Amino acid sequence: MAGSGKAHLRPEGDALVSVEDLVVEYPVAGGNTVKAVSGISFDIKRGETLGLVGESGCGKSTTGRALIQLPSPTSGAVHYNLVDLTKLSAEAMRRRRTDLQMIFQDPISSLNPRREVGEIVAEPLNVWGPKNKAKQKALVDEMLNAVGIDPDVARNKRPHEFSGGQCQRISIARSLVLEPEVLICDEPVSALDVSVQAQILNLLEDLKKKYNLTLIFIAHDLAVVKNISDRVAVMYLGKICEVAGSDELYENPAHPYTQLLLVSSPEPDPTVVLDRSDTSSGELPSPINPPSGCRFRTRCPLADDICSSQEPQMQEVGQDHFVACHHPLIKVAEAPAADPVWTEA
Amino acid sequence: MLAARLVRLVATILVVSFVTFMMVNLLPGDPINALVPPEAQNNQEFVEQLREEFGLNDPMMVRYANWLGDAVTGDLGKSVITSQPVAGEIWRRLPITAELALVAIGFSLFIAIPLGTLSAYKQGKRVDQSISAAAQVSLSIPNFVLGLLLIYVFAMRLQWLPATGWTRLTESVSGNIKSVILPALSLALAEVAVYTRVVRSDMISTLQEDYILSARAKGLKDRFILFRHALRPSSLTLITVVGLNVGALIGGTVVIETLFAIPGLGKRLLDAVFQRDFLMIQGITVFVAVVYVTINTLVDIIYMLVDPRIRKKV
Amino acid sequence: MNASVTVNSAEASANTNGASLLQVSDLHTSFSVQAGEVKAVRGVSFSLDQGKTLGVVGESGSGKTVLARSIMRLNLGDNVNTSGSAVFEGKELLASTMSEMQTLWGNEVAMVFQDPMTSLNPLVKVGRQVTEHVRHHLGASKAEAKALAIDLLKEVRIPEPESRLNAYPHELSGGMRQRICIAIALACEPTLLFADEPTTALDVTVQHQILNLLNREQQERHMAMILITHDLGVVAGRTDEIMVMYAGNVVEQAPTAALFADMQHPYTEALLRSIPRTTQRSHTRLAAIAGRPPDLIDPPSGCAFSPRCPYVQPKCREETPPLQATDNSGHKSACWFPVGTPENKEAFEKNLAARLPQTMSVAEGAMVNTEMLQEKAATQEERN
Amino acid sequence: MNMTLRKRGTGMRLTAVLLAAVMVATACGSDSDDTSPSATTVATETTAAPEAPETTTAPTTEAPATTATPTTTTEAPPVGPAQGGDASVGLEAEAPGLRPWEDTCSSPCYNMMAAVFDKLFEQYADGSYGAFLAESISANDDFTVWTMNLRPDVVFHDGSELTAQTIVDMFVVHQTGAQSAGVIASSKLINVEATGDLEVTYTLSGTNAIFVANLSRAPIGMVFAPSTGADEDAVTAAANAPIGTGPFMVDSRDVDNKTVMVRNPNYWMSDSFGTQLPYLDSVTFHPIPDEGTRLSSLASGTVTAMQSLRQASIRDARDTEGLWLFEHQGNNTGGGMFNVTVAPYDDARVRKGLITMSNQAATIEALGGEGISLPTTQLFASESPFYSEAIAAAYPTHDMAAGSALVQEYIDDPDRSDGLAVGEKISVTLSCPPDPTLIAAMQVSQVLWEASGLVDVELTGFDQATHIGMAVGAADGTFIGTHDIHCWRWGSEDDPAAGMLSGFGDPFDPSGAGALNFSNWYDEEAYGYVVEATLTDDVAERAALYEKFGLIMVEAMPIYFSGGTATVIATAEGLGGLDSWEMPDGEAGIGHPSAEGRWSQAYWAAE
Amino acid sequence: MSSFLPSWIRTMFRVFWAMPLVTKLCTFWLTTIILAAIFADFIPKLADPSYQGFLFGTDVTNDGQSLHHWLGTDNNSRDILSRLIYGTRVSLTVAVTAVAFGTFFGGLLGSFVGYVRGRREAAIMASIDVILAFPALVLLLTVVTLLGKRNLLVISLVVGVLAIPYYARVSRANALAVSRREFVAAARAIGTKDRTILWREVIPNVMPTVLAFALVSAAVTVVLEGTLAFLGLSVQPPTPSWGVMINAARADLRINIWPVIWPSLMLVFTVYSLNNVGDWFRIRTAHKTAAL
Repeated sequence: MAGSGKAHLRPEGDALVSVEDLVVEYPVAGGNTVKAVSGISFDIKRGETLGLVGESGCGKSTTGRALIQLPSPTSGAVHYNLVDLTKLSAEAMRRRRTDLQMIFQDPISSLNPRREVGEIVAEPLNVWGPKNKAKQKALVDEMLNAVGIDPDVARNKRPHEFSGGQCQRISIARSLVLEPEVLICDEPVSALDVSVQAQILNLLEDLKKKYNLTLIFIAHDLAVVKNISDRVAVMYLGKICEVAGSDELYENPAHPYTQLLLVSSPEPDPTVVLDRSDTSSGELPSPINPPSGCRFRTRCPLADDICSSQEPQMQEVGQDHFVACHHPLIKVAEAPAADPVWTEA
Repeated sequence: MLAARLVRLVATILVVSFVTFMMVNLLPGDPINALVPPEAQNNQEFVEQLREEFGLNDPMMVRYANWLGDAVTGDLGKSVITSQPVAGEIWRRLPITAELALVAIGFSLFIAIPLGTLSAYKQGKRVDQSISAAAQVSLSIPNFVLGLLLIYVFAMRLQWLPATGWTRLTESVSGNIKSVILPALSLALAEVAVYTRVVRSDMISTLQEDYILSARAKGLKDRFILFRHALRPSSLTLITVVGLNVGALIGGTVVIETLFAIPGLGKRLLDAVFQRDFLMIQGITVFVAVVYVTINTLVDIIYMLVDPRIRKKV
Repeated sequence: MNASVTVNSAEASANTNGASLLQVSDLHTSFSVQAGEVKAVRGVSFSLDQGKTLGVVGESGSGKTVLARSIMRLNLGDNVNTSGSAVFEGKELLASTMSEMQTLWGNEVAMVFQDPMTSLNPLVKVGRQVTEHVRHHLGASKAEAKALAIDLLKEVRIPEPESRLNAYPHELSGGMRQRICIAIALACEPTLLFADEPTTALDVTVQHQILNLLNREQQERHMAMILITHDLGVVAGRTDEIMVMYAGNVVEQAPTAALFADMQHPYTEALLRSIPRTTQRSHTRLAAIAGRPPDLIDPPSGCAFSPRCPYVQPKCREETPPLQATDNSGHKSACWFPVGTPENKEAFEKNLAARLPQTMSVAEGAMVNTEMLQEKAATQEERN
Repeated sequence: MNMTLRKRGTGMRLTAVLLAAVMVATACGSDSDDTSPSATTVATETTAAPEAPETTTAPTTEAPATTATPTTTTEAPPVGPAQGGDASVGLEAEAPGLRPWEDTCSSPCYNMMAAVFDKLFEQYADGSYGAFLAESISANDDFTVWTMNLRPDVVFHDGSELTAQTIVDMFVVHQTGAQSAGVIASSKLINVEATGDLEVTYTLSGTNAIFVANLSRAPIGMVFAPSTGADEDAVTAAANAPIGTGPFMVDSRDVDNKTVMVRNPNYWMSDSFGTQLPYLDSVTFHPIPDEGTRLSSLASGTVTAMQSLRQASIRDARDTEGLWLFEHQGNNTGGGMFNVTVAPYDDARVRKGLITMSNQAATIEALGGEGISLPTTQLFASESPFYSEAIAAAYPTHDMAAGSALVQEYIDDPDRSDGLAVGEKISVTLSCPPDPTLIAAMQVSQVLWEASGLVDVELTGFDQATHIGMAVGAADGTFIGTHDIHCWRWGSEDDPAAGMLSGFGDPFDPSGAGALNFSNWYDEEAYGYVVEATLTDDVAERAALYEKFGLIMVEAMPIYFSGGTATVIATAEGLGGLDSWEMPDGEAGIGHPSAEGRWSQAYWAAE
Repeated sequence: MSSFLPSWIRTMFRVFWAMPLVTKLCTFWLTTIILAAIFADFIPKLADPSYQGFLFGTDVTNDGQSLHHWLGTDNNSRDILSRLIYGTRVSLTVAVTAVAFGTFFGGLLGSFVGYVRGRREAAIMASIDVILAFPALVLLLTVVTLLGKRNLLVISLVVGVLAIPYYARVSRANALAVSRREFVAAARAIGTKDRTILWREVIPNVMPTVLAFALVSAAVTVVLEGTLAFLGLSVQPPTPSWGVMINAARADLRINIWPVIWPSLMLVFTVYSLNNVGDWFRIRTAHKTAAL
């Protein structure tokens, strides 16, 4: 790829959130610019869970934050309900925040250590919701119950009295208390122990149903992303490589990078035959000075001249399966029909 | 990067010089009063002439502009009181204050680094507790009290060292060493305490780093780990603190130079303020600001030399 | 640096007869903190033969890292108490002086740490970090050490090794740094290598490379390796034997294939079931483990897993099950009602009938949040 | 004059040489003519001096009781002190510069200037004036034209010769000198002319009978090399490398650290035994502002001498082993002033009431000077020819009841000037330079005043420069200062005329005659006596005029006294001669008022 | 005891018991001098700090310890003990004012720039650099001379203003770290206004560190007041401060050393205590923060 293009976007109106040509760059010392996200596009339908997967430094978290304009992207559009969030004034955007919420990787760091849990969860209500204390309490209690925390026990405790898993529950409660439509989950389970991780993943699934949420789930763990997502976008160095329904993507990876990820992903099964080939050149290039053409070419076994000269565009390789690669691992389907048929993911 | 730093340096100095100029001019009392003997003060013509000579009749902004123009060429004007060139006065006194400050810093680092390292290595042990207690006690003794004490013990009782005065290095090396010891010690003791604490706390957190553990797991000796692996990362805060303390040290030399009758910059500044010797105040203040800003720029450079991670960013 | 050590001398001498490279018996480690004694390792015994790889698996707080550091005597601070025995090549490590340990460290026993970002000194050039202990242990000259370093860097597949020697760690990527760490560990040709979560901080593609590298080196050098990880996937294909730890105890120990084929301990089973896999369909309901890891200052009586175990019986809460072999294959587990046995099934039925939350959650696919229920029950108890 | 040589512990080891020198000094004080051994000295023709000895003979030894003045008589040995040795002197302040015409100078600085420069005229022990670098001077009848003859064969440190033209050249520099310009103005000097090789004629704009006093003051009395005034750079350089005819030459000067002076091998003056002066090979001056460390430096041998104007230092020096003390308490007196244009100080009852409540003895004790300095009542010490018994009697003594009554009267006055209601306390502010002993003394006044229950006192501290800035009036009389009550040091051994003219003139006079009248008290009649006193050189007449002035002032009480200022030069055992220096005619000089040592005739006593 | 005492008092007792012995003693000492400062007016009239007995024939100057004057009298025959107690008031007022000033202005300023970053940060940090580059003495002398009065308020304010840059630096560094924490991002994500985030999320987390610094810097301030007094620039006598007392008694050091010894000891004890308690507090805060 990792390339550009919008072939994978669905017709306007189907998508609750759609991102077009999102670019996020920021300066660093020495006059350089980190090209964290370089023109990506994707969309999410109402009620869908989109998984963003990729290794550290691929720009997935930056993308997540750019969606809620924290900070605003360098260029590109983020449409939410057909409104371009990047064009809103700061104040108007602040008002929109109730609809798009976010939970973070480090459950402990995302709660203010000096405040009580009750206050933390009520904080969004102080900003937007009812100021009436009794109403607030009722809402907070409901939400804490929903995430599996006993409000009577937790209300007057401070975050350090809770485990990581519980903190993540509290933080989910806080993000849901305003009943947002979209919940952006930025690596919500990667700091948790595996036994707790499953609890949170289950909880998110449950809450999604209960509150009719649209999820954007960002993670580096392929198995986790697959488990929770309807559709998965694989990112590499600020670009999207491949987008597909989650089962399709994992069964038929079309991009060499996706395949590399799958091969590398450890399976708790000693019968799986490991790829023991000794690839040592596999290192992420600098986002300050990314490779020309396909950004994955420096690590790609299939790379040739065209990969360095031309940036691959998104093309459909299967039903709702798009890849940006000059040499996809599965044959390119016939030129997409003028009016593709979309299946419910 | 360097250019930006330079711009900031110049801007800082400009602001400092302007603020000083303003403040000194706000001071009650006219330098002419200090200059002219009482009998001559009723001689209006004479006073006027002097005012004109020192440019005291121009508006403040004009005077500042004139001063700045001269200052750029290295001419900081003449003292109103002694009519000696300010720049010359600064250069004459700089080696003394600089030596005093450097020796004080040297003393304190020489004592503080091993002490702080030992203290961190033996964290919680009796050695550490004694060192920390000693550091706190020495931090509690004001330097003028210490100076009086040192004079009493080493000059009056033991008669090992001179109580006052200064022998320049160019005159006599041994005399110079003798005259610097007591004042430098008076300045250094509190610094020792501060630096020991800084080294200790940085060293403690460094010793908890994984790379110290991995160095131990390599089978290296503790002493080697302490001085070859732990010291450098533990000196970053120290470098910053030393840089910042240069400012405080110049303040400290005022008292010590007064007490020990040492002809340094600090004492001259104090005298100048009392005498309303405004060009002298102006000159020394700006000079001190230049030194301060330069030293802190140097600190940044040393930082870069010590920490390759920063070197890369800049 | 000054941990207190009590050597179980009777056992120590008994075990020196064994041919094992490393023989650990009844190792206990605890940390005294203000709130009490943190019992991090509570009686671990195992042995490891030359050239073998042992995987130690457990969640955070299970004691796996402390175990490794206790054997290596690398625990820091005055508040560490270690007892038991750890015999390495016939030498009782827990009774050795620090200077004896210093000759072993890096030389005979080496360690690769979790985070290559922090386990290399950021202010020291790579070259010196690779060679300093070589010079120290083997008395190599500067030139010899440098030549060795270049060889090592080649060995761990670092391109342009000569120029890398002059680099500072921050100039290298995470994978490169971990390769350097491995090179450092291998430099003196140790016979035992501890790899403490060597890939946790790395990306999945790099993790794969590093694990391959460790495997290869271990086999080529016929070195014994203890691979510590929280990820069953990491140890699955790369170890001879696996030891599962929970709350400072070994709950199950078996040859790798045997373990995955026949999980006996409810914790091992639950752990495996709670991990999402790429081979599962999307939206597969995960079997989460109820509750949270125990408090190590005041661990639960009986089996430490009992409060979270779907098969828990009164006996489990009262008596600590010993780690014992169930057959001749070397498969050991510490459970009164091992998974797959009729007793286990019976216990499950009983609990289901009693609507025990953790059992319900397994049965119903965790629709009920068990943690909440448990917490409520606990508060209830407290009130009573 | 009150000269005392104090020795402690080692007094008996004084050599005969030293004893002799002391004898000369005391003897000269009482009988100046007989013992004069110098044949070369031409008696001065000035008329200011001759009568003085009569009125001020025999300095009564009113020194503190323990003074053991050696009085073994007339065993003067045939030889005087020998040459050799070095001295290092701790001074209480650094000289801003060493140009008499330009740089502000006080007693520590005069220690240095007097070593480099000779004055045209100097004072005898009795305070009268005698020729020094000049040989003689005479005036016309109305004291407007003065003709002076210079000493021949005097050379400067740079080898140039002293001639009448030198004095003329100096006058050019004097006219722009910060110090000299004022003296020129108050002495009415308008022209200097060389009327011969060594003859100089001064022309004044009006009668000034005491012009010689002006020529004995540093600003125009000290003689410097003509090359000094060559250009601006030379003038600037002279601050640290002055060239005079004096006994020592500046070898090196490190401002605020040390000024090293070495013997002038060509010095024109010899002692009465024919030994060329100075005795010492070198003298080094160290400014050591801190009183405590200055004495420590002397005690520890870092310096061999020190000077001080603080009673506490004198007390401590007396208690220190192995020192010789040269104490002096002349016309110097501490005190203060009221700003009489500000309420409530504009009412004499308040001023007199406060002064009556004050207690000089207690103030002296607080200054640490019990038994060291004496109470004072006027600008002149009792030995001065201008001392007035009448004023002494009129000056209020400590009396709480009487003082309170005066203030009470003001408070009960419905027309009280501060505008407060009858019965309300008055508020006063007292300020002194921030010196520990002065602060201690201030607090004595404060407590006494407040003890009356009628006064609220606020203390503040200002250094001298600030105070002058606050107190100096604008010449047009629109501004008369924002000060209240301020500490001041009154009096000197100089002729009083100049100081009194500007210090008590009309502060509202547009010509600025009273610009230095910081108290702003002006009495036309009283000031008339001050002006009249400059028209005659008759001491008795002048004393009578000053007495008339003083009696008016003591009624008005614009200024007050808090006790004499004792001064000391303390030296390491063996370093003497500070109180026994001679004029060229062999008569005793004035000694060391205000701790201004004359190092030309200091010497190390032989073992 | 627990049931009828308010919870904050119980917390204070708990905190106190958790201290090491030396820190307990130091806390005790600080409490004592704070009480002394507050109740200084209630000491018996006999020991009036401005009463100079020798003026009225009842006492001797520079007297040693006696039943009447436990610590002796000074050069104005005033009771040293009562002056020490009054001096406590001055030294502590200067320290408290400076700390309050520094904590309030410096702490807020630093927190603000640490949170908002950008141009405002650059501008404010540059001006702080200017203040730091400026010899403090000049500022102090100028203000003191300019105002003409050297009362407690002026000295406290000047010292307080001089403290601001140091506090600003400390709090900025902490605010930078706090602002990077995810709860700040979370607060922004829910649409909290910046000002609210600053007050509710950033500042409460910065303040404990700033307060720990404040205790240590209070020690520095107490010494600074002494230094000013040495240069004759502290409060105007007769108001006693420890520094003023040392400076005044220096003149009579050779005949009576006690008036120097006592205030010096007060100074040393107090500075030591402030440092000790400050250290303890800092370590405790650091532990707590690290645990979170």
